[in-house]
Amino acid sequence: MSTLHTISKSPKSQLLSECLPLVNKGDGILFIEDGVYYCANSKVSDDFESDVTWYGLKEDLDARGLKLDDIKTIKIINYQIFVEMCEEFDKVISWF
Amino acid sequence: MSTLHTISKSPKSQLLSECLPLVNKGDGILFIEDGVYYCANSKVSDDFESDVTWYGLKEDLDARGLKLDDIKTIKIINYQIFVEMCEEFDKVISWF
Amino acid sequence: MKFTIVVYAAPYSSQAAATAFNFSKTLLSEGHEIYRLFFFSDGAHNTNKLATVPQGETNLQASWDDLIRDYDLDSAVCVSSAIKRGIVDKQEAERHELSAVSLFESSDIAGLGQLIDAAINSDRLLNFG
Amino acid sequence: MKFTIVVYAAPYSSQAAATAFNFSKTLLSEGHEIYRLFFFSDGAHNTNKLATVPQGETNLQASWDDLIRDYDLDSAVCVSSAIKRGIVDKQEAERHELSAVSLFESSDIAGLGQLIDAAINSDRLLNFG
Amino acid sequence: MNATQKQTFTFISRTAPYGSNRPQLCLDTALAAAVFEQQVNYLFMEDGVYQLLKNQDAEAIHTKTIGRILETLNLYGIESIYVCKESLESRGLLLGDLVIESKLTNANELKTLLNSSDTVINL
Amino acid sequence: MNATQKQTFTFISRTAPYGSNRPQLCLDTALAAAVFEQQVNYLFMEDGVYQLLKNQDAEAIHTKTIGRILETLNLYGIESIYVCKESLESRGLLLGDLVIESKLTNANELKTLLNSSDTVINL
Repeated sequence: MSTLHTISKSPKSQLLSECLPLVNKGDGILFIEDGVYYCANSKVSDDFESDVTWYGLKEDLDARGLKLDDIKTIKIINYQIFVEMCEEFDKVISWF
Repeated sequence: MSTLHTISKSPKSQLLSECLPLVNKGDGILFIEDGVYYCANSKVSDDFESDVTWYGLKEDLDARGLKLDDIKTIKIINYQIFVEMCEEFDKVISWF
Repeated sequence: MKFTIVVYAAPYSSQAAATAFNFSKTLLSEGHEIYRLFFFSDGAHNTNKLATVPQGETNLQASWDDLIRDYDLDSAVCVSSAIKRGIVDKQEAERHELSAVSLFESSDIAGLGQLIDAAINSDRLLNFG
Repeated sequence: MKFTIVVYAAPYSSQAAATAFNFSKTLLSEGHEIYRLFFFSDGAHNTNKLATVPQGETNLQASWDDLIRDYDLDSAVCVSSAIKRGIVDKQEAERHELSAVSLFESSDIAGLGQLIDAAINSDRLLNFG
Repeated sequence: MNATQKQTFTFISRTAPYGSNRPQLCLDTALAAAVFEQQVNYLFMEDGVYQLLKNQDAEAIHTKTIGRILETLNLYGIESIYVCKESLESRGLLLGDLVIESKLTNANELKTLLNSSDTVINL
Repeated sequence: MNATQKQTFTFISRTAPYGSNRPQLCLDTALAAAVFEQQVNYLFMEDGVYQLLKNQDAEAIHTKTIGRILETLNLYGIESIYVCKESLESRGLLLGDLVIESKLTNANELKTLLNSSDTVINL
């Protein structure tokens, strides 16, 4: 069973470090709302593990002025693809 | 001018480390609500600086089962004294 | 695919309720189904029919109401969350002798069993808070 | 000493509104004065008169209303916060053609100028959120 | 509701008591799941472990004392209770500080637990 | 209100835009203070510095774009704008990334600023 984890608070929340120990190989992590600031700091995103797929919500990135060239390992998806991904993964766990 | 700073979120919020750089000598720091968990961990409270006076709100400590003997450098005050302290300090800054 | 959407957050003070709305609207327009909307805790505030917003801003409560009616969705508000927050239908208003009704007619007061039922009978449950 | 109390938080979902209430009650019983209560953002939800709670629990909205009336306090709700959240007095309800009034009569709809005025004319301003 | 459908619900309670209503929301939902005879796992993690501290008394802040409710969690049909080992240790807490006896669980066991759950409520 | 009473208000905006309404509350209150001709200091600290990022466009999430409003902050009578140096640096941001030119201020200067303020709104 694969899980999509959504993270919706800024890095100050430490939500990613709460979430990561519970992430299984093959899971996805999607940053939404203020969670997209995890994509802003290249120091953070360079550490992203590769046995997890990383996503950022386009609408929230655009709102916050976060440029694509800051972001290396993260796939930018919009709401339509967010919905599709909920189908691809077996369940969704929200971190807020 | 002296300031009373209130901190009302658990240590996970990192509010104390946001607050401390802006604290002047002679200021007070009062933990209320989930802020009182700053008093729970003796590792944290041993580091409290001595040119600031540290307070914890009794009602919130009692509710959470935080025992007095865990707490060394912190004065336990109730709501009445909280009100009095607002008089003693020249202003109050809330961290939440 | 059948989704259940659980909303824990009030509108306006955080983005979560708006995200839940955008997600719900998108999944419906993509041809998926909503088994149930469940408004829990401060999420109950999304179902207050007495809200108005300045011109040019989005009335999120009215947007939910529109979406629920357009797609004939099952929309439930947790009863213990709702009554504490002044969100009452006609029946609750009469029972507690309140002067007015504040809940949109498109949503129903419900117990937590409706959330468990929704989790069991949906393909996916998403929480927004 | 004259205090102004600003409340940003809704009742029940966080402790902040209850803390603001306990602090206000204590300072009044100690003989101090409240220049103004100011309900801002989700704090507006504290002034909703349609709330009821299960027996044995505290109705925080009704507690505020009692305190305001007992001490004849000046209690203001930020207008833009209030109307978005369905907190309306008779005048706002009529203006926006709403079916009901939800604001306690003990509080008044007010602009942010009332918060600045309160800061200037109080000895201490405390924020609870 | 079809009573024959039995699913696995896992509740993760990650927040401290009293400062927010999240511990209560999580608990109420788990109790509802237990009433409907679902398989319920309950996990205390991060600040959530503070809910289990002994000697809580929320009388002074006019609230129900959560610790006292959690003492009797197994009476309500919630028997699979987990406490995250790392969360407890990083807060300088010991099992003896808690109101219930429960399994101390490490991250690897928790991964398996989440993986086998149908629905996860994470508050 | 007695217009002769001029006080010093300091607003600390510590939170990221869009995720919560706190940046907007802080801004609205500061604008009200400026309208009443008070001395207004405005400080961006911690995640608050993200409000000043260039190229924001909140159209897609149906909200006002805060960065665009902040660009013209000085037109509204708020001229003492401070950005916390440490907050900017720890987020890997440069002054050139921001929509306004402002004083980069270190903790010691901020201490003095707070010390000389009559009222501090900290959101």
